[in-house]
Amino acid sequence: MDWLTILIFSPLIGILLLSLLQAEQKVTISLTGILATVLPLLLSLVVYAQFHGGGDLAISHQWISFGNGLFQINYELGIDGFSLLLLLLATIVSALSASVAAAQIKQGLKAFFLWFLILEIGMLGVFTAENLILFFIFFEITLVPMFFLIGRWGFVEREKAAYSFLIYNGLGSAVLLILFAAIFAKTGTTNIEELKTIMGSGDAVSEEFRFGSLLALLIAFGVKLPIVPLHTWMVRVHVHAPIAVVMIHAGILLKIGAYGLINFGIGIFGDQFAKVAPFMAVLGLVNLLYGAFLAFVQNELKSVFAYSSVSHMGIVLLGVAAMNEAGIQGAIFQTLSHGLIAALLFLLVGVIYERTHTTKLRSLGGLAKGMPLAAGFFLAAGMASLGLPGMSGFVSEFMAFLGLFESMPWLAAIGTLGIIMTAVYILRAVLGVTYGKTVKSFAGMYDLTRREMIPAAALLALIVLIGIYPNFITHTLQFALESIMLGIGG
Amino acid sequence: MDMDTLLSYEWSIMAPEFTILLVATALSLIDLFVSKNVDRKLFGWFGIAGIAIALIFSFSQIGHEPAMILANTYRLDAFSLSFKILLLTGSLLVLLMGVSFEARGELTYRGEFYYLLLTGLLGAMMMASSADLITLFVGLELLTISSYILAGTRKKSRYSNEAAMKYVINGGISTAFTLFGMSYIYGLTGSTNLADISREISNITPANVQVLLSIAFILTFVGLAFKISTVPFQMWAPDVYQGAPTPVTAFLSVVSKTAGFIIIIRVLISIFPFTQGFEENTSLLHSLMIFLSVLAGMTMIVGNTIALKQRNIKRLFAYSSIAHAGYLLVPFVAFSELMFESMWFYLVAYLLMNIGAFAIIQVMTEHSDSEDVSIFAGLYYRRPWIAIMMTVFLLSLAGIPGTAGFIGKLNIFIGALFSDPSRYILAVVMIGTTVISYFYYFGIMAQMFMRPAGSAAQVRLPVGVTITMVFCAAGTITLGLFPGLVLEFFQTQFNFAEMFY
Amino acid sequence: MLENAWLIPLFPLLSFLLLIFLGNQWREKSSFVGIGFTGISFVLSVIVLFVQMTNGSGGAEAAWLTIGSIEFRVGVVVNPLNALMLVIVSLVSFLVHIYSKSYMHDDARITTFYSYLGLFTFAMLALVISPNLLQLYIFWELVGVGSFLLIGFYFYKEEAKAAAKKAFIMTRIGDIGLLIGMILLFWQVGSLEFNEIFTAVRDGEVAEGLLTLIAILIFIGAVGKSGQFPLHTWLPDAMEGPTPVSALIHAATMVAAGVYLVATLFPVFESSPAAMTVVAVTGGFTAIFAATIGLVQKDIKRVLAYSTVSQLGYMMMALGAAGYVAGVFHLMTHAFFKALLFLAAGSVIHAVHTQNIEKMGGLWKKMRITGPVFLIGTLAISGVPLFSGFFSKDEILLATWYDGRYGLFTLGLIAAFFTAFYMFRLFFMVFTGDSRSTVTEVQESPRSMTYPMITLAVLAIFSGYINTPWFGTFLGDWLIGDSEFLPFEHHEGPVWIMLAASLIAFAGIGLAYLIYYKKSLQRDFLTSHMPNTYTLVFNKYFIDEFYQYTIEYGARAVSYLGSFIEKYIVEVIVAAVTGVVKSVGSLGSRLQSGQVQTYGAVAFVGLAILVFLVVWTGGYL
Amino acid sequence: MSSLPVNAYLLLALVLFCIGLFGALTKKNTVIVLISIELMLNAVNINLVAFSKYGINPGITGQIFSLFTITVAAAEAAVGLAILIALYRNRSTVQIDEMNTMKH
Amino acid sequence: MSGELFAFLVLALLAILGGILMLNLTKVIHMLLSLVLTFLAIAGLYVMLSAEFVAIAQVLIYSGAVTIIMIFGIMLTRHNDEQKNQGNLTRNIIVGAGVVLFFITMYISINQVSFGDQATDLHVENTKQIGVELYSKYVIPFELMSVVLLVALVGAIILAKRDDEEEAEQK
Repeated sequence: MDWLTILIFSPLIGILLLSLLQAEQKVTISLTGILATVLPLLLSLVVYAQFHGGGDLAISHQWISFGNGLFQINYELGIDGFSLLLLLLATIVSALSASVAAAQIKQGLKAFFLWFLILEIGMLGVFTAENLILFFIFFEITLVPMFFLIGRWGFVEREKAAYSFLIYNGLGSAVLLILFAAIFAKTGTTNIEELKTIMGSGDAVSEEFRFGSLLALLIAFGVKLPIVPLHTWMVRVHVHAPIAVVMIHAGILLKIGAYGLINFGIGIFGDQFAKVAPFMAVLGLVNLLYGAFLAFVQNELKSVFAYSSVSHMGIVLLGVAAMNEAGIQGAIFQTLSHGLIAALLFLLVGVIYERTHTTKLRSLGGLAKGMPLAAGFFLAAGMASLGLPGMSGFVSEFMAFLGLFESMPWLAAIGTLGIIMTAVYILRAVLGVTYGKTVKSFAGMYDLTRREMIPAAALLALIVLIGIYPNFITHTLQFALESIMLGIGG
Repeated sequence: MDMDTLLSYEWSIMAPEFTILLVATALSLIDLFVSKNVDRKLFGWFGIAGIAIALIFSFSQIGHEPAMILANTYRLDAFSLSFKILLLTGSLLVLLMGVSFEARGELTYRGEFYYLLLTGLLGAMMMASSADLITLFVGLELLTISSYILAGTRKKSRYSNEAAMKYVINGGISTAFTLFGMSYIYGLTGSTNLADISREISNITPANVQVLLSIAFILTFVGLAFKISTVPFQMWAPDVYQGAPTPVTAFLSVVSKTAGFIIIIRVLISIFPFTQGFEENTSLLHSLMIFLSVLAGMTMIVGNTIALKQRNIKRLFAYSSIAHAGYLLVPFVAFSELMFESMWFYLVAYLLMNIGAFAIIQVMTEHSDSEDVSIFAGLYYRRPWIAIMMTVFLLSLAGIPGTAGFIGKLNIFIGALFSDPSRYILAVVMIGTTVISYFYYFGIMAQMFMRPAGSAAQVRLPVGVTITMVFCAAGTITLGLFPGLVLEFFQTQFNFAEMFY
Repeated sequence: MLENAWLIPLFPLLSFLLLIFLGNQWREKSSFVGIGFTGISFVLSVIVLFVQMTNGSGGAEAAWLTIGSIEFRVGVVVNPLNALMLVIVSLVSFLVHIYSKSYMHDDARITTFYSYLGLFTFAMLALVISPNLLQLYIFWELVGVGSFLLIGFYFYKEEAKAAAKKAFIMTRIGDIGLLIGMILLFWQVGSLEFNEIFTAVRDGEVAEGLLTLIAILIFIGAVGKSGQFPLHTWLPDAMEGPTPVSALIHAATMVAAGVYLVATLFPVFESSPAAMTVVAVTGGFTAIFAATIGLVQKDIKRVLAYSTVSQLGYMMMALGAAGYVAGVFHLMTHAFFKALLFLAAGSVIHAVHTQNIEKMGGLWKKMRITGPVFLIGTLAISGVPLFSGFFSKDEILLATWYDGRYGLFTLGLIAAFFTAFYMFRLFFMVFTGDSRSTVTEVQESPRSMTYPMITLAVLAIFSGYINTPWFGTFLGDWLIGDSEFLPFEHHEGPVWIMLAASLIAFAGIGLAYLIYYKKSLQRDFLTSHMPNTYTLVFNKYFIDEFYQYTIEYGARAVSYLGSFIEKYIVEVIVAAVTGVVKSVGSLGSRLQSGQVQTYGAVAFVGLAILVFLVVWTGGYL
Repeated sequence: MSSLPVNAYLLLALVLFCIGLFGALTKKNTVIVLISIELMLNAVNINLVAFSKYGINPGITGQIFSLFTITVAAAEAAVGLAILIALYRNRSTVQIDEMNTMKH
Repeated sequence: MSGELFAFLVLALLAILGGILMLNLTKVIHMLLSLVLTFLAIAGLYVMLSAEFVAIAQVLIYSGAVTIIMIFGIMLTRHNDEQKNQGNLTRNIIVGAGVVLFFITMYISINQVSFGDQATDLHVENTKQIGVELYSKYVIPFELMSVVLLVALVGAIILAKRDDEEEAEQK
């Protein structure tokens, strides 16, 4: 059975069902919407089981042929441990944020879910594509629904944010497309595995071309990740997009950047990557510190977490730049971990906004009194974000720094400043909102509803699970990591 | 040359042209003698049937050996056939749109509208099927003059008049340029027959004629740039597109433009690859490509940046169409093995998405006083399917995956980078301007999905335009997902080596 | 048996989970859950202690995190130090659990309180049985969270919020030192297992300079956790938490974790004389530094807090002076008497509803149990002979003397003097004289509060006898016992040291007696004669302010610089790029003037230029 | 036979082409613009006819080409003028610079 | 100076003179008439180039038909038969500069070219030669040309005729 194809396109069932419904049937629509995201979740678990059961999931069909077979693009899907984990992350976060959306989106729910499901197809495709062109197609497909999801259902400056998103990411994917087309034109293949062999040895292409490619990759995924100074769009999206979308965005879409850098950057251009690793580390360091320091002076909850994402993605870069097993595994862990944590944080920000209609730090305070449960979750999420042991954030940060200290101890030492700053700004934001005097009392304050509680608890459970027993994941990652290390001759 | 020789030619290969000629003539005669009260829409269906028959003839000719009549004044080869199919399909769809076009009675000469469209098509087809400068020129003029009149058929509209006038003046100048260039080509080779020319030209010592040939090249290209609306001859397009009736705009932006590319490829590729270039061991075409690539780049930049400021939807599409002409020049400039395939496929995609978009524009504007983009406001909430189809076209124009436009762009890219030397700068300009184009394409989508419904104007969906829309949308998506359907057809059925004599 | 020691932290964890998830409606009943589970832990700890004593050390481990060929493990290990710590922690925790039942009686969030206590106890117990540095670090941070949560227990108070934040961040600064040290150590040794680290260090696998660096970095962690100078400022502020918390976390257990850390890694420190000096000097300085601040504070808990800082400095000094046993010994006795003091202080606060000692007085008669036990605690901490503090302090002084650190030895004596003085100042002001309280009906606390205090009082008196020059050094022998890494050391000290220490203690007590009881000496001696010094000391040497102006404002400045860059450089560049695109559009659009001849002119001029260029590049001009 | 080089004709054609072009791009009356375009086409015809006599492989083809050109030019002029008249009906002007309702 | 050269010079000068007059006269009708001069001069040149038939066609079509319909055009629009202003000066200067550049470049290029041979038998039965070629080799474009003319005819009619009268008729 071609499980991967079924998985990727399973949201189509939801799209079909939804398009049959009338816009007025709100309850049915939200139920269908949620179930439509649960289906891929279940399928991804099937894929997980297949993967560990030793089933061969990879498939390859002829798809497009340019120039009478001169350039052959195949429909090639496949997964390794890394992409499997991201796949799971995507289906989980999607399902959770769908349930959040069902509760929080007040109008146009049907259209929302339609776009949402298209987005999910794109995300699932990105993580399963074994072919650069196919990867790009799914990568680019995510742009469109995101544009509408932000622009239609977002907050005040939603359209500006939507355009920011579109143009930055459009430029990013433009660079990617040129790169992929160039690779295709030079080597005649876009199969990732084949490229690893071709680029890894021999002189199919010049050294300059390889470095150029790496630079292009860095720019393309640097927009997505984002790497300072390409991050401003991301802050805008985090602040102005609807909460459910930010969950997806921070939780999954940003991870595509990390996925691309690790899978293609190291996977295909490992030797060149090793040479520019110090530069990458500096970028990561800048990200880490810049994000942390800026998060420290933001006056708005969502921007705090937006810069926090910038900062946390810096750790991914640092881990990758370490170019050793610990660092890369740390980067991968950070990718997953931040996905879960950011989703949880934004879920809770959404809950707070729902009750208070503000996210300004100045007008919030002492919420723990009115909504202790939400405050507790918020605090827990904050702790996870600042890398508290026992939660996923610590494991990833530890590994990333463990790796970096081996290869670049001085940079790593400076980087630890970021860990302190993270604590500073997270506590400033989280405690500022939940602790202290009640700044304003909000009418109709109520604690987490069950509908909000379930996704929050699920996310927290996963965060804690990874934190308590990280080997739970390393098992899945093992082979992927080995093959990546092979790419850098380690 | 006696009658026997004349009759010995295989005239049946001209069946598509004859069909169109016959239908056009018949329509013009019927139009004269039939009462004014007879609904002229029937003419439209008649014309559609004619095009359909011509299309069938064309398909039946696939696989035909390269054949010619009268020393290549008419030539049937893979090149002509493959592009003729495009021209016919495009015209068919435009005519389907035209049958439904009812811009408040402004189109008084409906009968004429149909057969002028057919004569224009005939001219374009002759351009595709000829390898003689004279025939090419006459075909070109037939298309051009038909287009002038078509652009002015909304006589009562000052926009339409003005559009036609501007079209004529610019067209006249362009014709002069083209002819000036062609006159040198003729003079330096002593023949108007492309086959003879290409044979002759390789015998000529370069120093003597090279400079004048290069000038002829530039003159011809700039003159023909008018037809495909690329820099520096693109400025008429927005005004004419805006003023002309919407089906005519669609015709100009698709059929006429395709014909322009056909003649450019035919003339330039027949002659200039065989001429000694400025450097050793390069062809003149090769040496001059740099200028063309600059023009292509400027076309993309101009089209996409000016489009950013447009509020009038037809004007916006005019700039978009300029930009697409720029994209289409890229494979020509790159001149790689993929050139014909890239151009042909992109023209297919462009045909589908652009005619589809114009069909929707026609539906949206014909009952509204405005052509402002705001007429699309909230369309999704009024007529979701129209909005969805428009989205498909816009996404395809923007080159988003899942649509034919993406595959076309991808093909162009690979070709541009596969060529030697790789055209990196051009590829970068192309993709960069594509990203700029997101702004205005998504702007329209933003209108449809994110704005409250503005005017509650009735949107009627006559059958003709509906067929066009649905066909184009289906085609755009199908080719986006399974481009193999036409790519394979193209690769297996058409052997482009045939076009060299 | 010992491999099952993981059960000990498990019970408090269960208590935490049970209460936080199910305990919403239980209110006061939740205290029974907490007390019960901690009680089990205590019993198990005692069993483990005896098993260790009879059967020797042991433990168990399992894989936790695999990175390629690297494997990090989790597990438990029981050795004398761990076993001792287990008992201390579980005992104090158990007593505090009982004590809190009444103390927190009126609080609506008592369930939350108990769950937090459970979390802390779990983390602390797990910390002490960690077989490797990574696990230790994990729980090291978790106890910090427990502490943070409990400091901020009264979340609606701005001060509590600030104190919690401060505690977390300042300890985190220290933790980063530990983290870096740990990672550096890992890349040297290839493992974080204590045994492997010690073996590597002993075999000289780690270069001397690097080892010093690592030791100092690790020590920074201890500095943060144990409130040593310069990261001490959070600890006094942490008194915003409920008093039982102060007793448990900020007196007896967590703050001692720094000392425990240094003790655990003693073989690493010992291999680097420079690191030892750093530890000793930091400890000694903190001891005297905090003691001076303690002299003038007016808040009962703050006085105790500074005293804690000072005593922790004492322990550090001992360890730095190679006094491994002395340090651990003092850690233990201090845990008992300081917990006692805090609980008694809590009892007083519970009665008079204030923490300001100026508003107390004359409580001796009204609180017939709290008074005496407080006195016992005071005597113990002051180092009055026959009380536990006397023996442990004596051991420390001895260690410094033998290590040849005479400066530190002197400092220690002075600090002891100050300690005796301010502790008795506290005692006299609270329990003797006239009542200055606004509360008229002061009552003794209920039995659930007094019994734990009495228990601790007993320990405060007798726990010192397990390691004395008179009755044998049982503790020392046991601690060093079967370890292959700890050097055996015991010094029969000169008697004069013991005498001097006693005298110093009595001198301090006497001075306090004269000033605060007899009032024969002026109280405002310092305020009137040396106002500047007083201001300096009263304001804790302005260290908080110093930090605020340098570090906090510095961070803020960097942040605003970042914002500035973002707003005026990054965004401006972006705006410039879009501006260029738009202006190209505008320019083209303006050229598109509607004049058909302009269109033609553009085409023609374009043509002319092209033709010119072609001819030119063709070389024909 | 003749001492007159082809270049002379080409030069004349070029001059006339330039004059026509300049007229087409600067004259304000649309009729004159149209006739200037005719002049440009005439210049082309000179080229064609001259090449027909003096070119490589001289032959009748050039003359035939020029006949086609003349015809096309006439047709174009007719259509252009018809459009101009229609425009004049709506606008009452033949000034070319007043045709600027559509711009930017 | 041979007679041929002299004739060429006279005709060329006349042609250019007509063009220059067109550019400089103010009355529209004068401009038109000056161009007739040019067209006639060109016809003369055609004769010199052994293209009698083309010359006649030139006279008939340009000096005759085209000029006449243009005069019709001027009459029908009858509005201001004077060139009012020179319009956009900047643009004219730019166009002028372009023309000069173009001319110089082209002039240089044209001068590079020289051919040896020339046709000898063009003047022999010129019309017949053209007829034969036209009806054999170029029959397809010739027939197509008829469609062009048809289109132009229809177009000119529908665009130029007055619709209001027609509508009046219908009523």
